[in-house]
Amino acid sequence: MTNLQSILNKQNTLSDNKFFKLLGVSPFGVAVFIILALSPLFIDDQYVMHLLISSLMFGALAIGFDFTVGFINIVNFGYAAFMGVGAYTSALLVSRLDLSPVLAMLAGSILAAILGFLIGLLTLRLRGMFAAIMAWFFGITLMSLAANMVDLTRGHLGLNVPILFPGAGRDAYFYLILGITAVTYIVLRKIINSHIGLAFRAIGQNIEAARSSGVDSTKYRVFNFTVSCFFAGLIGGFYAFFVGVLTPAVMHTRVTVEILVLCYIGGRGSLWGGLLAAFLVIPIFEYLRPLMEIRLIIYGLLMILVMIYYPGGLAAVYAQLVDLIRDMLGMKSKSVTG
Amino acid sequence: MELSAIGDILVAGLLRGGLFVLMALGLSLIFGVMNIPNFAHGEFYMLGAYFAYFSRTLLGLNPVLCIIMAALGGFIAGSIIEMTAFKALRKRSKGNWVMNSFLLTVGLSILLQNLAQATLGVRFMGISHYWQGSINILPNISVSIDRFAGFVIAMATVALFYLFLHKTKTGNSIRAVSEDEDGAMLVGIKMNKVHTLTFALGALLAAIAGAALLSINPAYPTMGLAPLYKSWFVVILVGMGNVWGTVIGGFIVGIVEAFSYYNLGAGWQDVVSLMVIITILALKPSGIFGKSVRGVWDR
Amino acid sequence: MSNIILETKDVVKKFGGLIAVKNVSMQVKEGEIFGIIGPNGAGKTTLLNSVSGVYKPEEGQVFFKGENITNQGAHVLCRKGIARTYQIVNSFPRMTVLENVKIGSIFGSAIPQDDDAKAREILDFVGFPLPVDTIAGNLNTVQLKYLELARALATNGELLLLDEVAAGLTPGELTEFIELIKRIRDRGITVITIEHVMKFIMTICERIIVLNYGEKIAEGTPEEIVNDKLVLEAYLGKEHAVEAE
Amino acid sequence: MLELKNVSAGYGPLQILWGISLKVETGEFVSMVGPNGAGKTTCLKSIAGMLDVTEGEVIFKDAVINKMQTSDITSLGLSFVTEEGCLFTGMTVAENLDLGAFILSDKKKIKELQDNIFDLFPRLAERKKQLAGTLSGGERKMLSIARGLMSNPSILMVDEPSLGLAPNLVDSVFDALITLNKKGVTILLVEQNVHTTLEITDRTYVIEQGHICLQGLSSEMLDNEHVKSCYLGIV
Repeated sequence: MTNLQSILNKQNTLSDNKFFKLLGVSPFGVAVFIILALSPLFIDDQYVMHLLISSLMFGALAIGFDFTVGFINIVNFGYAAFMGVGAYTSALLVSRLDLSPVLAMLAGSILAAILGFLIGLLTLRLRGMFAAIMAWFFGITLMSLAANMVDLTRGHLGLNVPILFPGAGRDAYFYLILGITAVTYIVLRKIINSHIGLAFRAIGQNIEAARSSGVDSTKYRVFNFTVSCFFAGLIGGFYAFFVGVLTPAVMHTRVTVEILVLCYIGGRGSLWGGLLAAFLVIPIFEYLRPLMEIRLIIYGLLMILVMIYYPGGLAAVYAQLVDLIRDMLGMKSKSVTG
Repeated sequence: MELSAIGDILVAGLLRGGLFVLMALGLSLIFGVMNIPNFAHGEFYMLGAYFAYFSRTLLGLNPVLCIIMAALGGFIAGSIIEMTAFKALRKRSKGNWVMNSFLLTVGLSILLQNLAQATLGVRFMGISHYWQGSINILPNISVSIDRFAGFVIAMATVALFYLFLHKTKTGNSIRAVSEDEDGAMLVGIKMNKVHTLTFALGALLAAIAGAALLSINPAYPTMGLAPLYKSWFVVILVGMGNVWGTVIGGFIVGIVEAFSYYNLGAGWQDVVSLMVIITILALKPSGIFGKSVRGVWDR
Repeated sequence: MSNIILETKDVVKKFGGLIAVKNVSMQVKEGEIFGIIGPNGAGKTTLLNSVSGVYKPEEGQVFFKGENITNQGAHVLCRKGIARTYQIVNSFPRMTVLENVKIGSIFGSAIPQDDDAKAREILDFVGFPLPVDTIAGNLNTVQLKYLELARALATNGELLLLDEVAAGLTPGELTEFIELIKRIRDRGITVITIEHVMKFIMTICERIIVLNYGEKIAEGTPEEIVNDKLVLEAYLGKEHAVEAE
Repeated sequence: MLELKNVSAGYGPLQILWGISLKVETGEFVSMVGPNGAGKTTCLKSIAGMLDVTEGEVIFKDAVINKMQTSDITSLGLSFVTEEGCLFTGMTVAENLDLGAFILSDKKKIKELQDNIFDLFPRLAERKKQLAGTLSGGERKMLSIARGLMSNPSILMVDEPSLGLAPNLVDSVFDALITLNKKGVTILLVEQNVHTTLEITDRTYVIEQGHICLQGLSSEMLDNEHVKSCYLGIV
């Protein structure tokens, strides 16, 4: 018991350390990152590497999704389409204009961010639910464009994307997505921990009170969409090079829904919840791949059960566990997730 | 554009629109009475199509009976789902009901779609026709009887639905709940019953839409998404809880779609539709029939 | 005469066909506690909302420190110095008490103040009884009222609008609130308060206006108001007013 | 007929009622007065099952009803006319009345009730086909009372019927309540318009900050100083 207490205390003092504060990641998070970074040294199985990459990719997408739904409380139902915009843009820039992949991915994210800015403006006057529906319409439209601009995207035939690291194994992709995930998490976490994050939460929890406390809801809503879509575009760029073939299906509502489910199982408003959920859910589902429908049935059921019985998701379980342990050790409760 | 082409577009648009009207009515009923933005509405459309398909191919029923079977199936599926999932959510949900129930319907949509896929597979299950042949509805425009019958069935359902809502005690109690929940409870209306009935009726309307068009759109697991999208479109366009508004809105969407299909080719309708809705919302943020949209838009 | 901090000129606010506020003009002096009373549905909250930028009045103007602020948004007015609380207490339920107050001091103040110290000082000033890291969603309504007041004060406003802070308070709590509002005034903040609880408004306000059916029917000191025939009529009914004469 | 024993209630964490006890006998016309925010409406709402009673019991016709749902309480014969009216504004006057009789199935009885109501409020008969939302304030009040009567209740609870009405309309609404009471309907009335209320009712409870601070015959309360101080803070 006392052992546990000292660990918890240590974690607390460590968390207050300048370095971790600056990084915006807890010591535990850094430890996980280091373990992940070292894992290719021990894992030979390419299939396992593939699973890790998929988990990181969907986890990163879920982080970006949660940045909107978990804080300003609007479901960006067209999220996958913004990811697709990033994917198509970077793929096309590399294959048509021979741009360097790094620049191309950056360009893709910027275009996604611009579109995110637009959808932010477009949904400004709408309440949560209707903003979600509008974002959905927007996403469907983007997908239709991708499917119909056949000259550019080859539509449903699929666009072949040049290989990013010719000759290299999966490890290279792994480190790239690990980097992207880390950057996504740290940047979004830094924003959330700043005043801007406070404003987001204020808007998400009580828009009227936020306005009358001086929060410019317009500005922050649009900013949130822009940033979230930027990262969706960035991860989309990675997706393009990783998968190698792009079809409009990547922008489908189904993909948004998958990310949404991860995010909710993980617990909205935690950022890391979706990432954790991805690591738990994606490998199981990959394993069940031959039983495609069954895994999605589980997905649907999980979503229904989480919504009814555990709307806080894994993050709430974690918070309760921490509280429980602290209670057992007679420490003062520190959790703020409620 | 030639005059006959315009006629073609209008007819095609009206016929398509009939389907959107049915779907949108169910959606708007469920939202208006229960405050659930139903994302699984398309799955009831899908269920309806399957029910009709099996009634036709396995039981060999006549077309009208097939559609009635589909309606019954949708109704029963809807009531079971309401009594299990939504009742449980209603008991436990604290605040933010609209968003939580919406996400529940997202889960429901995934579940139903993949249950269908797991049990029935991904192949199209369609019939060549309910009724053979075609008829001339205008001197030089002919349509297949099935398409026309689908339209007639849709309109008859709308009319019956309207009469039910306005002329029966139960229908009145549903309208009462959507008008004022407290008032409804105070006159002795049992909310649980109305909620179950409402959800079941919404599902029934969607199922009829799916069944009526079986010969044109064969049944397959993911067929519900497009009609769902269109019915949301209608609802955003005209606002909630307005039967005649929904009818007009459904036709408008049908015609806009037929028009863009004719002029721009398949696939571009979505782009045109989005442009239309952005323009309308920019000009009149509460939808074309304005004021009846209560509590939907931010100040 | 001291300076006028807030002035409304013939403000009209309609909802559909209903005229909620009818040509109301008032002048609030710097440093006073000003009351708005009237029966249910008299348009008090609507008037407050029209002043604080929640609603845009159809007609008339609102001046704050001589500047025409009609039609400006709530968040802009907040930064200019108009803070307010709501009848149905508003909070950010999934934030801590401290964060709730910081929202006010960071976003609502003309010069953002980002330190915990400021927020703590305000919570101390209002006498908030619980630890500052309590989650707002777990507070009871009285605590929420203190919290909302603290958040409003954190914006460094010069004018504080209170909407029925006294509703639902026990007599003891009421006395504490009266003391607090006097202390707020002593900080140099002008207070406008809407109230139902007569004891509250009569002990605390220097001047009062009375609204009935959206119209101003009386204005004056508490003593003048209590003896006003129209006011008695609005509250007690016609016959009683006649008797009182 | 109706009895409250030590009832406490409120909205979520906010407790409004602190141990209210009161009684209404069959045939009585009882009123509850008190300043705004004292808890009168809260009291009626907790009787009608629209709020959770946290402590105490509500007894109606020998049954404990404070755990029952509003619709079931209505079926027992308690009718509550709220301050807002809770009318179905998008439906016609006739439809509103029909729904008022939702718990009844005897067509003849419904017709009879409706005829009585049209006798009482002839204006409603003229406006049968009109949407409730297009009625004037006074007509709405009448309609909400009328709708409350359509369920043939043993007791009618009316919340602030005079609110927002022009004086002449207030009189006609009160006249209607007097007539009803004379016809044998038990009434529990909540009012701000103290003077008139005290004149027309049998007994009165004065409620202040969630407590009953005074009760007795209405006639004796007319000149009570406390009643006056409750309202305007003249001590």
